[in-house]
Amino acid sequence: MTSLILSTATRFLLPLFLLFSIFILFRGHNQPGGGFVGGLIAAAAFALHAIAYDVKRTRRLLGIDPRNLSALGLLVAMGSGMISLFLGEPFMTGQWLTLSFWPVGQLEIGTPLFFDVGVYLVVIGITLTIILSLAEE
Amino acid sequence: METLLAFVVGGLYAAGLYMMLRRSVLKLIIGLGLFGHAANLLIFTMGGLTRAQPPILFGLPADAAAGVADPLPQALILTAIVIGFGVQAFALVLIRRAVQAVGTDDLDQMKATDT
Amino acid sequence: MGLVSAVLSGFVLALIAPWIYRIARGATGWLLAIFPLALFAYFLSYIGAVAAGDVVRVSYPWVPSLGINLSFYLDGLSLLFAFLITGIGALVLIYTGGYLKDHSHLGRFYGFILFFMASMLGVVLADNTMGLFLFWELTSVSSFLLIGFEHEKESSRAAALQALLVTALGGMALLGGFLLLNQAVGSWEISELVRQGDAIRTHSLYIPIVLLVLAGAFTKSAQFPFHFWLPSAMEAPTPVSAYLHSATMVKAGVYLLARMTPALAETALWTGTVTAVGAVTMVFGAAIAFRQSDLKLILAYSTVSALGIMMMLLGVGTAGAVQAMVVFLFGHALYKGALFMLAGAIDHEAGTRDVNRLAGLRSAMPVSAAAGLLAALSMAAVPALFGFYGKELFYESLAEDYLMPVLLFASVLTSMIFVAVAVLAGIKPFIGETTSSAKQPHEAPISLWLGPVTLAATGLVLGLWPSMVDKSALLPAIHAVLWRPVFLELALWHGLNPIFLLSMATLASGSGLFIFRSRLLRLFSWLDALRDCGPRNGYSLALAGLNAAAQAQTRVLQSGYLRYYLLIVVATATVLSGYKLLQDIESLSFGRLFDVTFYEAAPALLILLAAFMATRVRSRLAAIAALGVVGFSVALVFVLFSAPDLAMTQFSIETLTVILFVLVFYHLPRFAILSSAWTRARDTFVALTAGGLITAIMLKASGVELHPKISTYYIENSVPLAHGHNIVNVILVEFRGLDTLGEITVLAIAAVGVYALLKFWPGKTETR
Amino acid sequence: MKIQLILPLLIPLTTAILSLLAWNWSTGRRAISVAGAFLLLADAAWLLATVWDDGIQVMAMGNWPAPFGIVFVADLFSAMMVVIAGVMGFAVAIYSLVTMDRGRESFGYYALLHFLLLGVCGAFLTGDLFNLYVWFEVMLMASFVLLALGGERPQMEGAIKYVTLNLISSALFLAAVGLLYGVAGTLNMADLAQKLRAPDDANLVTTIAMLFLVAFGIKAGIFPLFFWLPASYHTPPVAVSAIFAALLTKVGVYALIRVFTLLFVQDIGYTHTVILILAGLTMVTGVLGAIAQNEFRRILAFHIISQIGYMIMGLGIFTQAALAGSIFYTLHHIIVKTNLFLVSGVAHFVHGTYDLKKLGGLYKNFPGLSFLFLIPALSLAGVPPLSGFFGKLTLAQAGIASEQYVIVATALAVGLLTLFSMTKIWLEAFWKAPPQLPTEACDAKALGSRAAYYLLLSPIILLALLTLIFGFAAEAILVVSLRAAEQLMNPAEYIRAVLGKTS
Repeated sequence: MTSLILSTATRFLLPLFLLFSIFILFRGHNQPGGGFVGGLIAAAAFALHAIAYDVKRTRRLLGIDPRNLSALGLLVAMGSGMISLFLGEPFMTGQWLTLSFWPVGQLEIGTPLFFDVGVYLVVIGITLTIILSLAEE
Repeated sequence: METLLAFVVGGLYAAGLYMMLRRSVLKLIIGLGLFGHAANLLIFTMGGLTRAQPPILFGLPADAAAGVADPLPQALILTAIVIGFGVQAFALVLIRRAVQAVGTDDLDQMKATDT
Repeated sequence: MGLVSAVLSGFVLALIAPWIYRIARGATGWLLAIFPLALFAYFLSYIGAVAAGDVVRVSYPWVPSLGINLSFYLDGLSLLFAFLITGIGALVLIYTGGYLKDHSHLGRFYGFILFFMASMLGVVLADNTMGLFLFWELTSVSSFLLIGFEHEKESSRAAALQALLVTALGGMALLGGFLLLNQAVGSWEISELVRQGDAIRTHSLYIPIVLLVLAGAFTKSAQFPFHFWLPSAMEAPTPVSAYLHSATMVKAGVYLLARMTPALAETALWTGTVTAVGAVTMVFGAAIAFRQSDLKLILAYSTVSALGIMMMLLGVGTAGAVQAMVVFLFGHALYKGALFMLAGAIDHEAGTRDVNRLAGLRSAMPVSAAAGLLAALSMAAVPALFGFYGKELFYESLAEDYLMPVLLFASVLTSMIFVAVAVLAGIKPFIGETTSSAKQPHEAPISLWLGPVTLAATGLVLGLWPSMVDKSALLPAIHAVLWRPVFLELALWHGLNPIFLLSMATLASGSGLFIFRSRLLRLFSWLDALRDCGPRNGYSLALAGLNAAAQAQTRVLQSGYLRYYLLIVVATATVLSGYKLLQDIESLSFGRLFDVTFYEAAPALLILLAAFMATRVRSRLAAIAALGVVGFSVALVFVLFSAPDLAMTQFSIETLTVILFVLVFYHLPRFAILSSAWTRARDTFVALTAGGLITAIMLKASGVELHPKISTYYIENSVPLAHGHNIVNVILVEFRGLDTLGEITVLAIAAVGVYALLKFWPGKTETR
Repeated sequence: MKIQLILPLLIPLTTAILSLLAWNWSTGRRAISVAGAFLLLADAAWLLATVWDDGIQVMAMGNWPAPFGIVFVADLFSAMMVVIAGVMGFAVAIYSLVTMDRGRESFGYYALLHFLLLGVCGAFLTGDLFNLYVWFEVMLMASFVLLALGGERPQMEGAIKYVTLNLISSALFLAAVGLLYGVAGTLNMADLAQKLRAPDDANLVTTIAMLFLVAFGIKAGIFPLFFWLPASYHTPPVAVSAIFAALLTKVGVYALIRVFTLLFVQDIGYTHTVILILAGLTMVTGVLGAIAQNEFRRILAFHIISQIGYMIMGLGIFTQAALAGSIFYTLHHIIVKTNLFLVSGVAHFVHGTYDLKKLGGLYKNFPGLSFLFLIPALSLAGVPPLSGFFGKLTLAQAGIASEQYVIVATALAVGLLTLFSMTKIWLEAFWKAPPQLPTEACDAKALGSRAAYYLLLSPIILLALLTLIFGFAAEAILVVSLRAAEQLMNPAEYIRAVLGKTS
């Protein structure tokens, strides 16, 4: 299942896909997108890699078991919600930090973004778990 | 359009149910898939349909904001879609295992666990 | 507090009895007997006060929310029963030590029997109907455990089950009766209920109350047609038969009716039912007892008969009848307990209980023979033994009302049989020529004869000097039932009145019955044919019927066919909600049907078309494709109606799903048409009905908007408070972030599941 | 802000995640699981105490006010349910230490157990209808995997029915939520309660209510929607059966009670009568199903259905006393039924079978276990003074007070039949001599060590003790149940707690 064109293309496409997925992730708060779709795109990139090479190489490339990735994602999502608990506010209360990059502008960073990152990680994790283990069958 | 969609939803439910009443386990899961679509469309319809005014306020003048589509059903459906995907993925693999274990996709052969 | 600990300490002792046995071994019975003896002495201390008309009542709130108190009540009736329970209980404990010597479960046996003793005390002392019911059920449970004591015997288990089911049936009825009583008068306390007798008798619930309470009493006291469990219960070790199934537990029903007499009696319903059932039981039990040859069965059926006598007397309910009932009850407990214990001792020594094979044991077992003689004479109601008084009063009470010749006739007949049976069970084994038996009989050890000798001797002593008990113990019991002053003086000699003559005639003809027993049995042997249509068979039939009905129902409902399950579920939903919808079907709104452009209608129609195709196609790939088309068209609808996030997600998910479908089902065969045309027509109908229902609900609901939607809040606050412009996304990660947390959890679990299903299954040995 | 209200969510979730991450470390997983279960129990008790002392607790997630955000609400009913879920989680977590096989352990069993608890606690605590759907799905997904984990053929067959029927339920639930949103424009249950109180179109609301009844009825296992339960409950390892028996149907019961006291009281002449009729039919069909069985676990599974009837009966009668009876009964039943499953597991451990024909001799060889069986078995049958008696008594008394004699008679008669099938187990598995002597492999030694046996018995003893406490100290439980029922019958308190100002 190794096609030279595909594997070469994948080598370029993979980082592009990943960048794009992160873009979609962060843009989600204001434009269509978000952690879920972003995660799917990233997962698709790795799936493509698995098709181009083989599952073993993809697993090595990932460096982390996708199951752990989804567990970590859950942990991130939950953790982002727990920050507010320590401040005496209800679970998942958004905490916002406004960073000024004068003169470029301001960047608002908040726990909901971390939450979305958690979603992103979970989606990558589970999609790859399913696809890779199906492919190994 | 709501009325039309009401019929579409009813049709989807009917088709999904009919599929589930067949003996093939594959038809069963396709039926479940149709059910999922039906439920999503139902919520979408019941939330009220709005044309070409997505609930995205980016660059939207303040007075236009009031007319955007109801975002809540959309959020609900999104959650439902994703959950449905997880369930369906699992159900698919389950059925594959079941077919392997029983040796057929005929549901009538899978009744050993009832009395 | 004394009464409470008198009842409850027995339970504690029951719990530790097995451990006591481990230490004390052979001496356990003697040691444990101290407990009931102490209780006996304790109750004895009340005898003066109770005879003087005092009652003791203690009450502690237990479940006040339901009005249930832990309340106990000691009056003459309770006291009489308490004496029987503790007195005979002590003897039975000693007897057990000899009878079940070295049995591997003897420790448990002691525990059970003490448990029973405490429960039985609870029954007779409880003042709260729920308390009474509690102990009542505990006696059933302990009876179950004791009857099934030889639990590896099939017959023991069956008998235990039978006894439990019959008495629990009654218990259920009794609970119902008590519930209704509480509903009628608003009290659980018996002492309150008996005061409200008039209110109860005129209450609209009176008839069900009486029938339910009677059902409870009749099952417990083995009245026809519920009597059959008692003979079966003879599977139990003999101490159990002597204690539970003759002296105490089976009298609980009698106790209950006596107790409830002031509250419920003196109506035609009560008198008629109780008298009739008692009389039938009396004659029936006696007749069958006469036919038996197993010592224990003879005694069991005669117990049934004796219980019938007591019931009948309660039903008659006159002062004389109640007097007779109490005196008879007391006498019966004495002689029947003795005879049962003797039967056990004989079985133990001679190795058989068959009266036809037993004879001549007097020389080997002189003490037992003496006890047997005394007990049998008491049962036969020979003057100078206590049994005599019960019989005299019994005849007297029926004779005093000349309207009861039938009852009197039946009673005389029964008493005749009692004479014969008494001789058969208490005397015959000891007289005549010794038969060759497998075992060389010896006198039983003291633990085995102490009980019968004590009881039989008591019968003799009290028979000679009845004044020892008549006013102190028996009269207060009678008062407790009648609630009016009566006079009781038991005397050996009343003069040569007709009743005395009748008694003598009974004795003579009863002896005749004994002598001609075998001939009579042959004469009536044709009655054997009736054996298979008794209530016992009713029980078996009911059990078999229950099982058959259960099997049939389960086969039909839990058929194993998933599609039938689905059909039923969907039909239920359709009927339940359709019923309400149909009530105003005319208000469906079709208003916005034509408010649609072509390019909007196209994806909608495509969905319908694809869904239809999915049901028709025969190739699995085509079906999957059809499903995909539905999904993508739904996404199109989302695009058209301002839901870009939804559309995006739907597109990507749908793609992924189709890939998964193909991956998973690549190797499956084509669909076969597995169902008949009729089935498909039926399914089509059901499916269209259910779908139509949903459409109808939607049409109806889209015409209704009761309240403005809450969405304006999100639109207004998304940017200022939640720092986001994509409201859907803001809802997902902020306003309703918890949904999303749950959603990704579902995904994570699904992944665990998929992984486990793919990597871990029986065919696959590799783990991890 | 009361942190104990959110911890029933965070503790199981954290536990589950940590168990997932520790997939390579068996001891760690076990320790995490037991510790997590214990913490959940402790927090649940804390929560219950708080609710008892300070009234209904509310936490608005993300600090978004109701009805716009999702709120967690703990009234006494939900707090009691969370406590009982904690007890069950703890008991089963310990029981699993001995009975769960290595394969399942390493494929995520402990994580799934706590995911299940997460879904259950979330469902008990959420005050938002759609959020309830989400927690239902979490619970269901975890139960799907638990049921199928191991991949044996009976598991697969049972799982297909289980999954399908439960997905139908979810689909109905989702549709009903959509319809209700279309009509009332909100998802918060307190807000819905207010808006549905006097709707212009009661028939439409009732129609939707019936969809909820069927959706939750499937989960609760009421007649005629219970088919998934007997088809599947006896297929997985017994610890899984036990936790299923403890919690799954009860979440359905909880949801039924919640929505039919808070939301759908417009037409109780129809809705609650339907519920009452279904309750009676559920009792009867369930117990008859049990009588027809000859296998320890299958008998128990059918009895769940029968007992669900009692829990629904109080809802159908719809008085405070009746609801208190339902709540009491539910709590009692969870303890007792789980315990029976645990005992059946020990029997299976000893003899390698659940078949009553092949079982026997337990009374002779395991007297302690036998008496531990008797406590829940007699309690289930309603023998006083055990917990079941007070549950039945409360319900029966409430039924008679409402003059619902038929259902009371049914309830009492079904109690008798329950006793019958419990004695059947007793006679066959305990009293009967074993058909053949247990082979060396199946003997008590198969349990490993004595310590393992006692560890196995410890949750059984714990639950038996609870049964006794529920009996002897029935008053304490009843008082709380009555107060909980009062909160359910007068939703004003709930609505005020969630929405702040009164309606």
